[in-house]
Amino acid sequence: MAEVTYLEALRQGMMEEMRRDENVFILGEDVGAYGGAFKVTDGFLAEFGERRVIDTPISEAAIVGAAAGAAHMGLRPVAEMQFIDFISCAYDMLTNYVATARYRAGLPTPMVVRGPSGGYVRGGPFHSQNPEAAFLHTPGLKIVCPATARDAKGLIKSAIRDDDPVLYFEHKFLYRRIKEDLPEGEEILTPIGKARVAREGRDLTIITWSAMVYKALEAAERLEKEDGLSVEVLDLRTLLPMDDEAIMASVKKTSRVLIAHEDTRTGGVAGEITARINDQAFEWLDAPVKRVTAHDVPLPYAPTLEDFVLPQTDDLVVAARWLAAY
Amino acid sequence: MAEVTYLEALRQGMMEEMRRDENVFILGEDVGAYGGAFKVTDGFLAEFGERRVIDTPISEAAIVGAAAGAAHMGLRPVAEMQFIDFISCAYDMLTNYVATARYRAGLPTPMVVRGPSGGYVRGGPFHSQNPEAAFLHTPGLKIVCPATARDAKGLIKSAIRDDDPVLYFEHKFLYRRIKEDLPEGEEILTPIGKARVAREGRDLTIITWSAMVYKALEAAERLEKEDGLSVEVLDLRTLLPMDDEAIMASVKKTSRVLIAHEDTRTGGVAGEITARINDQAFEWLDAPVKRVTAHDVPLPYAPTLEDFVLPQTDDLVVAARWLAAY
Amino acid sequence: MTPTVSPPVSPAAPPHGLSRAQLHEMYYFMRLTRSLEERLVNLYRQTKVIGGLFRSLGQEADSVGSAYALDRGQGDFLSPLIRNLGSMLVQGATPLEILRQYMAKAESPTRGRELNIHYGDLERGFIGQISHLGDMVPVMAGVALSFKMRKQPRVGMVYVGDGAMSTGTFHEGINFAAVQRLPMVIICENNGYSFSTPMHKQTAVRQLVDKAAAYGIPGVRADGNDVLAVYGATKPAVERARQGGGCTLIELVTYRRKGHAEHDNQSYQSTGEIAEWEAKDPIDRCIRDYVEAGWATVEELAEIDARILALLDDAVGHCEDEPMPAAGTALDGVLADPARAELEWYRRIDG
Amino acid sequence: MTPTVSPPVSPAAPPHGLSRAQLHEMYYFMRLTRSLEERLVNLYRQTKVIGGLFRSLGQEADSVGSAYALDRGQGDFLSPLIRNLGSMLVQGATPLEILRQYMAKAESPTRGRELNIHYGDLERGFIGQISHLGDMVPVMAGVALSFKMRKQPRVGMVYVGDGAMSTGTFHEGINFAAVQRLPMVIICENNGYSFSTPMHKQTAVRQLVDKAAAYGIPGVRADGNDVLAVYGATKPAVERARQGGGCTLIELVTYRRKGHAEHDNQSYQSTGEIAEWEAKDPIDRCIRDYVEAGWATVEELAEIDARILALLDDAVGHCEDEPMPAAGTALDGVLADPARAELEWYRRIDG
Ligand SMILES: Cc1ncc(C[n+]2csc(CCOP(=O)(O)OP(=O)(O)O)c2C)c(N)n1
Ligand SMILES: Cc1ncc(C[n+]2csc(CCOP(=O)(O)OP(=O)(O)O)c2C)c(N)n1
Ligand SMILES: [Mg+2]
Ligand SMILES: [Mg+2]
Repeated sequence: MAEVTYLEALRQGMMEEMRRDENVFILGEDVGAYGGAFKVTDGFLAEFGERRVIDTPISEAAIVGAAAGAAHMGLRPVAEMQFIDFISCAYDMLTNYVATARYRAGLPTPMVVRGPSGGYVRGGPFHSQNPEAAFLHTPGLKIVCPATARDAKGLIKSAIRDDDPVLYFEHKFLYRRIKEDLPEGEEILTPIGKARVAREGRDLTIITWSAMVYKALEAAERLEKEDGLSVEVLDLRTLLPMDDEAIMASVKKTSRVLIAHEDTRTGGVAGEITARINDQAFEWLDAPVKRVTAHDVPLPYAPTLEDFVLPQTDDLVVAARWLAAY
Repeated sequence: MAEVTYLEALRQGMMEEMRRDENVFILGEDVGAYGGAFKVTDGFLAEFGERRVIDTPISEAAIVGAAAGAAHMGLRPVAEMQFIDFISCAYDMLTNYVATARYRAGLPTPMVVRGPSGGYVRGGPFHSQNPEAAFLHTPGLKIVCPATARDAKGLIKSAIRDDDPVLYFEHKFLYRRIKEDLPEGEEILTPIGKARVAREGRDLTIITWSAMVYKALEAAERLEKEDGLSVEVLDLRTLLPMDDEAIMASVKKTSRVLIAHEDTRTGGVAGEITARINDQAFEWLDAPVKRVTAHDVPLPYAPTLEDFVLPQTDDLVVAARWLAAY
Repeated sequence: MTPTVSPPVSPAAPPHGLSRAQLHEMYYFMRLTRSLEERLVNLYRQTKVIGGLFRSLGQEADSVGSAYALDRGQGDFLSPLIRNLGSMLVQGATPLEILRQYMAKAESPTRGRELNIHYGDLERGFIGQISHLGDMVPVMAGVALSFKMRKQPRVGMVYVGDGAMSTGTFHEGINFAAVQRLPMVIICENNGYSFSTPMHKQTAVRQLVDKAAAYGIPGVRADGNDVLAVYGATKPAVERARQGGGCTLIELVTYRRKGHAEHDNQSYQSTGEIAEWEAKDPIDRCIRDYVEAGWATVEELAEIDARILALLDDAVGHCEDEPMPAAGTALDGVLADPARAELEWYRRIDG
Repeated sequence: MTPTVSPPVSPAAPPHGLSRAQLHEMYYFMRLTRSLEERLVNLYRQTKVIGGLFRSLGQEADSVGSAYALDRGQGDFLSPLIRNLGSMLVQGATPLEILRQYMAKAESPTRGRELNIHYGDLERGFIGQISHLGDMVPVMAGVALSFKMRKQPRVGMVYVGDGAMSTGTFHEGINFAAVQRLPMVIICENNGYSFSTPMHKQTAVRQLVDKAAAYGIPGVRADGNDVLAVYGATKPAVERARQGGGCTLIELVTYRRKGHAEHDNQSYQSTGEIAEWEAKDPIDRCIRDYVEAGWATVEELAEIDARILALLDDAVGHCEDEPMPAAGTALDGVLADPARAELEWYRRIDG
């Protein structure tokens, strides 16, 4: 057993897959000599050489497009976006080319696009984004968002082995803040498409993912202590395809649902989840499905502003109390 | 009174605004000599000259970016995407630059990006898209989707006068199929942010927009005749900002809601509407909010496939019956 | 087809190391391209083509001559654009496939999902374009990257038009390929127009080949209406790429004699301009050159024409009455897993 | 600052039609840039800077010399990147504003919404960058388009790095500007690196100025560490643009002596390389050149330095204790209408 950070777990997962499969390779800006802006690929160049660790020009569309072309030919590229905010520069390539390749043309496109996402780090509007919602409505993509070190490792490994294109959104706030004991010899493969009950509860469910899982757990603890409420926390882990079964199981158990995400509200992922719950478990609802999200503004830089715009543990507590009392 | 098509109404609206305000100008691919792929800007070059009708290179990001720069300086650009599918190439520019300019920097960015959207035209996966959902989660943008000739004109005029960036998604299936008498001297200005009750009803509401409004009206007629159901059809017209008031008014009246849109289901706009209804009118619901949308696949070309994937009037009828019987 | 030239008494050897049979084959593909498009025009007029129809009339030499420079035996790849029917035929696409695509038949290579010549085949070495211009450049860079990484002596070729070169993805893709010294040839077809937009509104360069300088790669310019000149310009670039010499940008100068698509009335093209290029028709020129040099007789070429017509009769007859795809197949294969998209709830209600 | 040169007996006139006062002003802006950044380093070490800190040490001449070639009286515009603090100061940005930005103060130009030097002012003629590299090129093309449309004799300048030139938006923007013959000058700062990526992994060209050929515009290359050479290269391009002559691409050759940001340990840059460029320091060089030519005395320059230090003491003192913005202001001004975003429901619950 060794205690590893979220970042180190991700690093190890990629490392293991590159050792296991010659076809896996890495490309992105500054991933080689520098080891990536956050050092996620530190040591990769030394072990795998320039052939499999490619420093690219600042060209997100080309990085993603080239990954797709290589994937068609049987390779398994893992493309890094230096900050996930820059994935928007490859939006056309991902939604029109990559996502449709199998459907249009039967082209296998096993590839991963990953990068540091998320706020709470004083990164301002362009180094804090959560791009899940931007890709949720594109059939042909998978989206994973690990919250734990175990899943950071297990999901990158599963993503690399997956035969479909996977967007892997890691949360930079968790990189070095989260640590976990991970057995060294164990092959960790978190299944894509399966949620995880992060905490069992009976009175109310908080559905969430990524860094927000920890705020939900904190809130649950406080609600238990201060209000005697038993709160279930469901960590979705994969957003596409969504684990309806796990969601509905929890809804049917607690009948009260709070969906929490870090991204802005309007058009965010919580809308889709609300609709699915409406569709599949309406009769079990004892209260409206409620959302706790960022305010609908670009994410500002100043700590006072960022803290106000992003959802906080207190907000979850307040919202959960309201919902429990409904 | 003159009977004008949806396309002609849009054309007239732009023409009127260009005559009214020297600062309005048009840019896009083939908008000049050719008058646009669908002839929406036919005659503009002759009347306004090359200074105000600019044929651009195939560079959607530059078209949108240049429009933004010009807008900062007090001009009012109307940028055409030859097919709206190509707006994805300007996704970064729109979501990161244009949408945030006012918030970040107080920069006025009054501009319109418009183009032919939508399916039912055998256009295949890249000439049939509905990009509303892709921009719904971006604070700082407005989105309008006219269904009628009157609104095609009234919304383009309001969009051009608006001080915020507006995405204007016209539906190419309606271009020449929809005709309406529009009084010649009347200044038509459809307010942005206001929905329209396209048909009054008591038993059930279909919330929709753009070309789907006509299928909803057809379904409503059939349901009235065949089932004696009184169906209200709400044409949202603007998706961002969304007219919650009109939505809730209808929900409170009928207590049964079907949301219909042409785009794929997962991550589509219907999710957001469902969440808003949950949030603001849950107690009035007698049945789950249900969605009728395209199947979750890229839009295929063959008529047999396209007709299967896209929602049809029959689907609305079946779904409405189910909901009414709930 | 009545060339006014007479063959020389003792013909010179064909250029670029090509054999007589190869010259005939290049003629075959040019003629096949043209005749197939003519069939499609008929079918289009009969409203049997579902979407639009895009012609390459007058550009057959640039497609065929460039693609012919690839080595299919070595597994070379190409990615065509809308005017590169000829390139696809060289690479092994069949007229029957093309007809099925245009008519959205169940048996079409994309099973009715994509239109016209938007399809590919990894076995035969071509990848179907998407509509978004420029996007295939990075994708083909990735294909070429796989060749380089695996040390395979294979080459990738990608086509762009004078218009497509203005896109950001073209720039990012060619730059990526140039930096990585990938085995790739970028064929830029300068046909004077991008839809209605003349070249001087697309770029301020005089020659598109000037753009090579921005990527630190060699640029070559050739007469796109002379199939042998096209081949002669392309072949060395292909072989240099194969030997690790990196990318080349090749500008082929030609002209789009038809509109952007069949419904375009070409009001923006002068009739003089069109006539001028008609006089430079690549197929007429090929016949003239071949016969003059003694590389083919009029009869041999006529025999090829006849063979093509029979082939097309057969292909059209074969597919015209074929069915379109069954509706339910629309849900297959968005992902490998799950292999089928969900049927929406409203289609699962009985009655 | 102890130059070993002595002034000539009768000084030659300054080059490029510049006055002695103007030379002093350029020195002032270079020194101000450097001293301000040094202050920021102190504040950064005291954790008073909220986000990262980006230096332009050794690049002050390229920013200042190029921006100085604009005519603020005529309403010229520029859009800087992260290493162009010097350009912004020339254009009228104040040290106090910069300090407030870095420290996310309520009174900062963006009211705490954006970080470091990401801000602008339409009055003074500069537009704040966003992080996405390349995007400002089309935006500045739009600004320049407005000048052209309104027949105003104004010029727009936009900065890109050796890395930013690889982006699709750079390509689309510069091509658009070139075709439209917009009054625009594109300053490309070749500082050898893009973060850790050396230029040869970013592009296969030997000189970035070679990229001008792809857009049919003139390219000029100058020593980016010689403020007068920078000015001399830029000024004619600005005036040509003003007179309707279109765009120019100017490559300024320099070197990034600090890491990409303050936390970067520069492991990928050799110490020899850094030392070599330290010897070419643009401020040292400026002092040497000025004194040698008799355009300034050591005392005059020292007086400028002292003035700057006082100014900075004042600015730091002024803003250090200022408050950050009030939380609720975060909802203002996403749109003109509605002018405030909605407060989320969970913040409206009492207690
Ligand atoms: C990104 C993008 N924008 C717009 C279009 C619409 N469009 C299709 S073909 C075309 C013109 C292409 O011109 P060119 O590249 O010269 O090729 P040609 O048609 O002349 O062969 C345009 C603008 C597109 N397909 N992709
Ligand atoms: C589109 C995009 N991709 C990635 C980044 C991350 N990034 C920020 S600065 C930088 C390097 C920029 O290099 P260069 O353009 O040479 O400017 P320099 O830092 O040398 O001044 C990178 C990769 C970005 N800002 N934008
Ligand atoms: Mg062309
Ligand atoms: Mg640099």
